[in-house]
Amino acid sequence: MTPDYAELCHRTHERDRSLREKVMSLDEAAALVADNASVGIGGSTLSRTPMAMIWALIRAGRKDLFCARSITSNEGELLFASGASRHLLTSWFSQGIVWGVSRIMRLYTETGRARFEEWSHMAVGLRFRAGAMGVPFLPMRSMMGSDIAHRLPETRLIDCPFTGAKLMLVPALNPDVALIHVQRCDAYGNAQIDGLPFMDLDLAMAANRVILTTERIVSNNKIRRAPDQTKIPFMAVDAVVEAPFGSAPHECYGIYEPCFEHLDAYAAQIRRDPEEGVRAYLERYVYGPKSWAEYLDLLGLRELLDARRRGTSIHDD
Amino acid sequence: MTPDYAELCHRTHERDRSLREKVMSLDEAAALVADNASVGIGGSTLSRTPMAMIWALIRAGRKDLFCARSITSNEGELLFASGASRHLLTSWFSQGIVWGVSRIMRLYTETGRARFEEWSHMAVGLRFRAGAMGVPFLPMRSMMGSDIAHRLPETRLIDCPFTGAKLMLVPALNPDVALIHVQRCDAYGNAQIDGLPFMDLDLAMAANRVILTTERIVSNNKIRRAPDQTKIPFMAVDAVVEAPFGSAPHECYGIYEPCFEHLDAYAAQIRRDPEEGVRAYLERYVYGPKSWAEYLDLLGLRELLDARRRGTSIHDD
Amino acid sequence: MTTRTADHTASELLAVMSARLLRDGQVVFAGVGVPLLAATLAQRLHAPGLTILFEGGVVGAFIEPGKLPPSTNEQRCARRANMVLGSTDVLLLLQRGYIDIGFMGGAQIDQYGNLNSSFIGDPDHPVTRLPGTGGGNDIASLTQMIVAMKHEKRRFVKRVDFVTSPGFLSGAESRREAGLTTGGMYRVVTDLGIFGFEERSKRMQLVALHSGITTEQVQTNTGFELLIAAELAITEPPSEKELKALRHLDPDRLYTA
Amino acid sequence: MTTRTADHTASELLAVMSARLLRDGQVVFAGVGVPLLAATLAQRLHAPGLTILFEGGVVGAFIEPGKLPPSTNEQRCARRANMVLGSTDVLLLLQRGYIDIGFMGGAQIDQYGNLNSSFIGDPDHPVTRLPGTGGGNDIASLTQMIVAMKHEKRRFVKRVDFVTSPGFLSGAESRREAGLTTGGMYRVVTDLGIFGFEERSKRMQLVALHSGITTEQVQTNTGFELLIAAELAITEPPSEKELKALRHLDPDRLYTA
Repeated sequence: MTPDYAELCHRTHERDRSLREKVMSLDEAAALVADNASVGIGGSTLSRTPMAMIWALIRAGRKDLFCARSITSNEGELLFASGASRHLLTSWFSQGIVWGVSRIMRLYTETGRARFEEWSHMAVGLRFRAGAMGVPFLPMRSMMGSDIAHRLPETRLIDCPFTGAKLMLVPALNPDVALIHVQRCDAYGNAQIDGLPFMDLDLAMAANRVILTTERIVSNNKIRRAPDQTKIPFMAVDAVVEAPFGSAPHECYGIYEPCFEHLDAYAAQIRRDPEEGVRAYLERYVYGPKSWAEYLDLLGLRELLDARRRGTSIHDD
Repeated sequence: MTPDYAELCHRTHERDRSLREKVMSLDEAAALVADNASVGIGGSTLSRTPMAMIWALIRAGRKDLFCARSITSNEGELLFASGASRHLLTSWFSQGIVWGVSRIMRLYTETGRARFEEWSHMAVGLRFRAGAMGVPFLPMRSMMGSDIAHRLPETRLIDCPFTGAKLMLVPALNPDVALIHVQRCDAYGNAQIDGLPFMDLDLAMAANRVILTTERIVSNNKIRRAPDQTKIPFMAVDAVVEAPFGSAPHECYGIYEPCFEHLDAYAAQIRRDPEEGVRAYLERYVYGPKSWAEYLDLLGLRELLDARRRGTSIHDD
Repeated sequence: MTTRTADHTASELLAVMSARLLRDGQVVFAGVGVPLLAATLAQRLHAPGLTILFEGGVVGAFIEPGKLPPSTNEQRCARRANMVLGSTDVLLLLQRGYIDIGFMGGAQIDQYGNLNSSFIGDPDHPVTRLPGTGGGNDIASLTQMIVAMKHEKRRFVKRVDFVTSPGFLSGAESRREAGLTTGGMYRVVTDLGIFGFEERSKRMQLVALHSGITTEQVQTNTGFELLIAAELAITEPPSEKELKALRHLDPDRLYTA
Repeated sequence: MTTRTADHTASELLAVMSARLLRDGQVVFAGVGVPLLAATLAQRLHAPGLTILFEGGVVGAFIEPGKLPPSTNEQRCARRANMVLGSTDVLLLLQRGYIDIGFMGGAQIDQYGNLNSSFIGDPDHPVTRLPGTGGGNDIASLTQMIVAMKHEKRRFVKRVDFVTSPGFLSGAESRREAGLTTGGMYRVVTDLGIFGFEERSKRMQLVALHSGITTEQVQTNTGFELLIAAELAITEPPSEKELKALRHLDPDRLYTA
């Protein structure tokens, strides 16, 4: 898994890192992700999930993606149930604590149909960070003594060469592609992120390709008026897709909160019959609509407006 | 140098990390720094140098501070010449490239009166970062093969346990105290930094105590309206000192540029006679004035206004 | 086993009892659910200077009544906080020693305070795949812990099926020997009582009973032999003020049903 | 040695010749002085899509004419940039492979392209303590390098007194064997000519002479035996357009005196 350094640098050098426009459609961006690719997913749980891009990848029939995300909610259920992924690396996987243990995750992992590879939250973050830093590993002080590390042959327990103390080393994770949803970026991919950044900055720099979806494309001039607000540099970005409500039914900080009614209904439907419930959901919300706009229409204007009303309130303090 | 982990955590636990007001004067803050302490200095070269605090420490007669800074300008000359420090760890030390090689640095290091301990810029940064992360070292890929590493017995060259590649390990640096100048912070020490952050975020978290000087103290309410702009958390901060023009004659991003005329005159005075030039400068600008305001008055309103005019221009784009 | 009374639910009891363990001025890393609720309750009642951190990256959080987040990774957690950080960086604060108390819920715990939130049964062929560690392993590895959970025999077992978040591992010095030289279990709060860990063996020890609960009741609902503290305390029942504040925070009973 | 003509100074020649080596679309990590100036010149003239990074933490810089910064750590560098980063993070971009060209000045260089900016004489008892590496060691360790410097015999030595920034160390495979598996010296630009490094031995090789300069002149001003490329080029003198653009950028002759 840990890449050879020269190979890692070579992949980066091969990319066109110049300041150039890279705006495209969801479908065009989906074409940049191959079957079997390793995919880092930005955001966390219900926040800034790159839902539009995941939606597009499932619709495009992508298979056997190896996915990694800090904390995984029902986007992971959709990835498993659609066959887009059968291997997910994360620290926690369920729709969300208020909805109980994920029935889909259980169904797929307990029967061996898919794998949920569990690392501690900090370990996931440090694996992306090592990848972003161009080093093969980072040291940390958790996961030692637990059974989590025992199931992860890729970890190394060492005696610190400086202090003699025990340390856990976790290997770099450099996904083939990162999917990241942001509040705004320019056509070159200079991205600003408001609120909780999660692991997205490290993920973007760790990945060998970055696909940004954004609530809004702004001018480069706006970016350059406040360069200290740029969180992901254009150099690291390969595709920019404007996708309003691109995280729905999850949230995007400062713009909209989750569509809780939709998520409650989804959870109830899964609870009644996991296999059939998720199949019907995919049919209706993922395969059914002709476009992202039509998908949003299915979510419903009333719920989107309500989510937006709740989300914007943080600017009113 | 690399601290025992339990001891490091103990020092942190002993600190009062609660949300409390910690506003004090320059003199009171200077009393928090003991002779022989290790001191991390924020900013870089001419930018956001915590000049007011360094000025206060020299006036307080502090001796034998071990100082560490990313890149050192003439504040390092003043530290050497005053005897406040005889050991400075940095990657580059001169007033600035346009003023040529520092005559004071040369005078003190070539005669063995003081030590300039040279690490690569990234190594200085990663040493602070390791300190901030609570790990004893970080791996990196530079300094290998060069003579810099040969003079640094604290480095370790290893074969990576994952890839077999050679890697340089640099040890954590956890200064006793960090001096950091910021554009604004609240009375609790929640600090916002505009523009180039340099190594200040890692330095703040690495240090066992943080003294903030700030152009302005703002309300906690202002901080909490934009928590994603906070760069240093109150928990890490032990003292807050309001010091307008606190970096002068250096600059503070977005507020004022350097006082170039003053720096040119200083450089000329040093060039004529390093020993006497710096003595006279210390007498006039550091020991002479009764207060920071009186020091600023010596710099001169005309030059400060001009520095401010040049500095504020970045907000007008 | 029922501890639901006319006055309060078991979750409310957990929230109130754990909130009381928190002291003003402490820095608390709180998980979602009862921990988030209890830490916020403590902040409103007796510990206004309590600092709350969330795994999502929130430092110095202030949760609004009626707007509890469905996880600690939501914007509701960040609103009017003092700072937001990346997920990795907020966990690194634990590793740097900034946190006094880690506070979370538990699915299964054993006599040494090890927590399992990963697998029920054989991990290779689990009866139940649970949601996993999240930051639990990191928090339990790096700081003093309070765990709040319902007291059921199947949750209080001699040896957890899987150590997701380390307590004292196999007891005595084993935690330290594994490389975890700081932190450890401090208190377990259940709807029956409050538990500490005996100093040398590091075995779980009953230190306080909730009002109306007997030692026998606790032992009956526990899957291993409990140590009993020499001076066993009886807790004060939740006060009206505490319950009122709690219900004000969670009017929809998101976490206190 | 004098290369100052009525038309341009040696520094101007350096800036123009190095600017020409930069290609549109490249990502260049530039030091202060001539490198910053030359990279900005290239951006204005033939490489509008050139991305400039500065050690201070600036990504995608746009320097304003007449407002050259006294170091790459000043706010002038950050104005209207695409991004500012921490110092460590901008250097980590080099380590992650994002940079095509590292571009800096040099005080002393040897036949293998090793640079010394630390000590003249014995490091333990130096004749001159120089300002040190800054990011130089990191840049030279991690990417392809262009170095711009004045050509003087005392600066072009067989073996530098101290390897601050690694070139090819002792030549051949020694750089790779030291652990530096990427990058290396690409070009040295002086006021006499342009130099590369022979592929196997990694010794410095004259690849182009500036107009009016002879091979003998170069060798006379060089403290080691120079290799000469089979096809030796002659550079075009700085054009009026280039010099005009350069002087527009640095009207105060901060770096081109």
